[in-house]
Amino acid sequence: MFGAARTVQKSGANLQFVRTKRIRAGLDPVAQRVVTQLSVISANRKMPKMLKLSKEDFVKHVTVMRAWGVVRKEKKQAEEAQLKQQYESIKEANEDLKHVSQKLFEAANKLEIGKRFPLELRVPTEYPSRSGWFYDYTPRKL
Amino acid sequence: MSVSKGVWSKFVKRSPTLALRNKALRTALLSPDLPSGPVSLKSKASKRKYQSIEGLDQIYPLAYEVLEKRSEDIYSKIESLDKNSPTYAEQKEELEIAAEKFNPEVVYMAEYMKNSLDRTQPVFRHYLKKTWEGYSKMLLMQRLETLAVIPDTLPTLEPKVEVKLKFPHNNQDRWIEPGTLLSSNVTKMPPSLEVIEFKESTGDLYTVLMVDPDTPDLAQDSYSTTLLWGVKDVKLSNTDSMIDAKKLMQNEDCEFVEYLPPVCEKNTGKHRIAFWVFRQDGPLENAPKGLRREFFKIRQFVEDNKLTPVGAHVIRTLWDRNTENVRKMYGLPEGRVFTRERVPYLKN
Amino acid sequence: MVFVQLRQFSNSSIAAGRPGYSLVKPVHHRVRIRKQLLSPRFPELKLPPTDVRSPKYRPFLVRQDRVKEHYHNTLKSDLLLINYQHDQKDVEGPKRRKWDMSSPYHINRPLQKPKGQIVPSPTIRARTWKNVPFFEGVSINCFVEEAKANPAAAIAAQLQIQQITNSKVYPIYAKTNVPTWKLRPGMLMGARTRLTGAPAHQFLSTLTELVLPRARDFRGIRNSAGDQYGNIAFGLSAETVRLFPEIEHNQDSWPNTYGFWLTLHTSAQLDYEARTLLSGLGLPFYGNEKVPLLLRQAQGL
Amino acid sequence: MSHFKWGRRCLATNVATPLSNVQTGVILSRVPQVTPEVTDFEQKFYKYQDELERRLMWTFPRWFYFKKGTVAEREFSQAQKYPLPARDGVWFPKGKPEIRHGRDRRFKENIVLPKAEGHEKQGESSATQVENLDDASRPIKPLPRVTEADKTNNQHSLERKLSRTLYLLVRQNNMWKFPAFPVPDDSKPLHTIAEEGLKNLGGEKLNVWTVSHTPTALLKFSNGKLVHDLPQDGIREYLIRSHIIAGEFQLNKIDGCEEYKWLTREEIQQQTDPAYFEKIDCLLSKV
Repeated sequence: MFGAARTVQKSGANLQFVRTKRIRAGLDPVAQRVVTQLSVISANRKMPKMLKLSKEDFVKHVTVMRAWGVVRKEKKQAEEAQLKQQYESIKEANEDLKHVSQKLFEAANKLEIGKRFPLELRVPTEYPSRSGWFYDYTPRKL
Repeated sequence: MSVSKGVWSKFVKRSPTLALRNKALRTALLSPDLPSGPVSLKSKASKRKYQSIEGLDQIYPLAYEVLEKRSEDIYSKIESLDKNSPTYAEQKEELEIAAEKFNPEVVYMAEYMKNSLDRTQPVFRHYLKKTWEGYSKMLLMQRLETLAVIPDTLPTLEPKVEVKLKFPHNNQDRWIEPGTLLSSNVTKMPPSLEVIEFKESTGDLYTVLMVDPDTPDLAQDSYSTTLLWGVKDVKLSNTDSMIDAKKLMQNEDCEFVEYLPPVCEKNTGKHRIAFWVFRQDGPLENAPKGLRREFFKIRQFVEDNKLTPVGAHVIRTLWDRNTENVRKMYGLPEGRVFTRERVPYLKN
Repeated sequence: MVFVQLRQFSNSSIAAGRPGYSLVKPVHHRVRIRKQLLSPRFPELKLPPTDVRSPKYRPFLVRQDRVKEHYHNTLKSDLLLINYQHDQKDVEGPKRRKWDMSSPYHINRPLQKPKGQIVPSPTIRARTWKNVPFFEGVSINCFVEEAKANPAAAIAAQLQIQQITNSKVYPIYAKTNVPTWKLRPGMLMGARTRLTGAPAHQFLSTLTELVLPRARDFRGIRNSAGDQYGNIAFGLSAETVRLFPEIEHNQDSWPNTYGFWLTLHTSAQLDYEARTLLSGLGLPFYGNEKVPLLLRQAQGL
Repeated sequence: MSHFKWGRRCLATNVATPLSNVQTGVILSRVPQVTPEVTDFEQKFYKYQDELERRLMWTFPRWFYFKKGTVAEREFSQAQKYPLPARDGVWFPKGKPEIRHGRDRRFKENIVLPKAEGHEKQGESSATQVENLDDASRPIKPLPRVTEADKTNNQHSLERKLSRTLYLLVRQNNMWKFPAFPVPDDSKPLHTIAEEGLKNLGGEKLNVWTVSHTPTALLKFSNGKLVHDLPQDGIREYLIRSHIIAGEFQLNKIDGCEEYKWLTREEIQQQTDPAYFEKIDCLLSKV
């Protein structure tokens, strides 16, 4: 609780012991916390060495990235083509509906402000859920 | 075990220059990992220390297969092109580039062996052009603009070819950066030029003019242009792109104005020496042998011969203590010494 | 009155001691010069960050991005259908107007403000397969009020954002001088960051699957939130931030947490489309939704 | 004038005009429950990118997560394998280690998590041990992506092919197609008729979410066959897109429907008429 007594020399030859507050090594806990936090944010002494690939490995890396680009581009193009087909299909159906029934057409083309995906329609996970498919659904009675 | 199972390891229809000549390197690029360590690293210690990234050896064969398959598709597309179409040559070149662009061996050579590429291959020309556009082209245009070579000699330049320049003053084989200040000792002999075409070229004719637009013209109190060297009808191709003493000795008609080194007179400041390279449509007609060097009208000359500039280069020179020796060498009279005119101090 | 514009040197500038012509040197060629590439210094910094030799290089896709897959496999074609309107045409937003040149002072004058507003509105394009809205990214802005008295709080906030997002965090400094709040320009006040691509998707799925379902004070995003043009913002309280797994499992290090603002950026042209998209990514909404102003104007309502 | 109809309110007319030969079909789909299958190329690419990222990562700041002198810190430290530090007079053939905060900064950092108490022997008895679901710290054991329904190829189950989009196909008048319901007049919009029709066909215990009021495609039938140009007595079928959220589809044999199946795109290709599949192919998800 008390720090070690320190020798304080007063004017004159006689020595006196005076009790003082203990001086601890290091910073106080609040400052120490800030230092720790800064050390986590900072890159100092945590940065790895710069990556230096050999010439062969660099070319191999470039090849891998280009192959990935080619595969991704093909996928993207296929998707865009399909989406375009879907768009044309929607357009064709609506054009036809307009001639069949104006009333149905207007109902079909009502602006859907406030349209929401149901929250149950979740982003797929890597493995299936423990509860499985929810079969026991009963609609709410109004 | 080679990762290549398709078109990239067959050389029946493809040029053998698309493959690496160094066998160890070729094995390294055609195997999933590095079987005998990194070949490109020189010292034994660094070879031993080197570690590839994990997983690269797994993905590389698959990536190679994807790209090789794509290349095969493009080659079959080339086969099915209409040979009578007017754009056949262009389309073919474009597809040939696309087919070989991602070949690891080609990428390696284009990245690390720029000086020994086979320029008859469209893909190597493509990579060379990209390299040129990334640095040398911009550097040249910046120097031409800041030194006002355009518009002082010709109004503008749309560069199509890379022009490299060197002087045979010593054994060092070094290309000169545009805008460098050279001593008269360096420029005393005619230079060698390399004109690198990025299109397919089998026998185009070229004209080179070397002019000094900073010759003092006392009568007009201005400067005039002097033609230092004129070369015409030089036949160059993708394989042979040098204009040097050897080539000019063989075809003596080419040099219509003989080389005169830039010998600046004292106190005339730094002289810009511009090299202009023109691609000709046919043989040059209005360039008689022994054309007058002084008061050379370069714009008139270009117009008379219907030339279009495709490349340029610029260096600078200055009077130095060796200039008089060079003058003696070429049998020229001693140069004038210009002095600053003292203007009397006027009050108000 | 007919005003004839004559091409001549400016008289006023000569009187003021300046030349009456352009000081910009003309350029005699069409080659674009990127000056930084010509410098011989720092060759590695001239490489694009996508090049593995560049010190800035970071791999961009280290695992399957399930949010992205879900968007491309399910949401995209649904959104195309939801946003489809037959016989749709572009709606021109009010733009800056030209002066009528009735006065010589109209020459070179900046364009007039758009009618009825200060800044121009974008043109709303007809929806096709090319502009199906997608989620672009999320910005996080954490402004800590107590950092005025205790600058260490801003550092803690920076670390908190870094822990949650696993991204480089930038500090926020106060810009204005508000003496009553004891705010001075240049004070360190908090942290901000911007996430795109896979990290943004990762953050979004943490938010919608682990944090928001357990948050007591979160009802959903208000339907009136949004900047009109497809960016939706909402706030998280300090209590909710405790639910992020990075903080929840390291409680000892976090005596205080700091709430922050999130802006969800989408490529949607109007807010209601952005809300539909975000609901598909698992974000709940509540409150009344209004018909956007631009549509009301277009219909003359 | 660039006017266009933004959801203009349709005028309420009580008079319903009867329609003949108009139907509304439903593309009822079950969206993927698990992430799509990763190809070999993708998996190896991700692995390589992950290794690169680990190599370029900053060192883990362990002092922030484990306070000095705590039990957790001791356990964590004991679990790590620290690299050998460089020393004078010792030759390192693979290069001199450069150690900062216990990591050789030339390589990636390997963090080993200490095993939680009580799970140390889980490797041996995991097969027999019954999982205690209340224990939050139990080791994660994911369920298999291949389900019972996949093994028995039960095409009536909604729990088959979890990584794919499944579509509901019915055998209506001896033709495998999307279910369709007649539209008698224009008093009700298409999507309402579709929803009601599904309720009648598949039972009350069905939670279905209609994607949009807008039809996604038009199919033209004549004499039970898909045609390109519609004759006078041909049938128009407008397809409405919807997703099943919950519940079970239990077929009531009405409207000539006799059988139903939940199928993926490739299975639909095998099951249906080629002309029909060609028309609907662009509407089906490839995943």
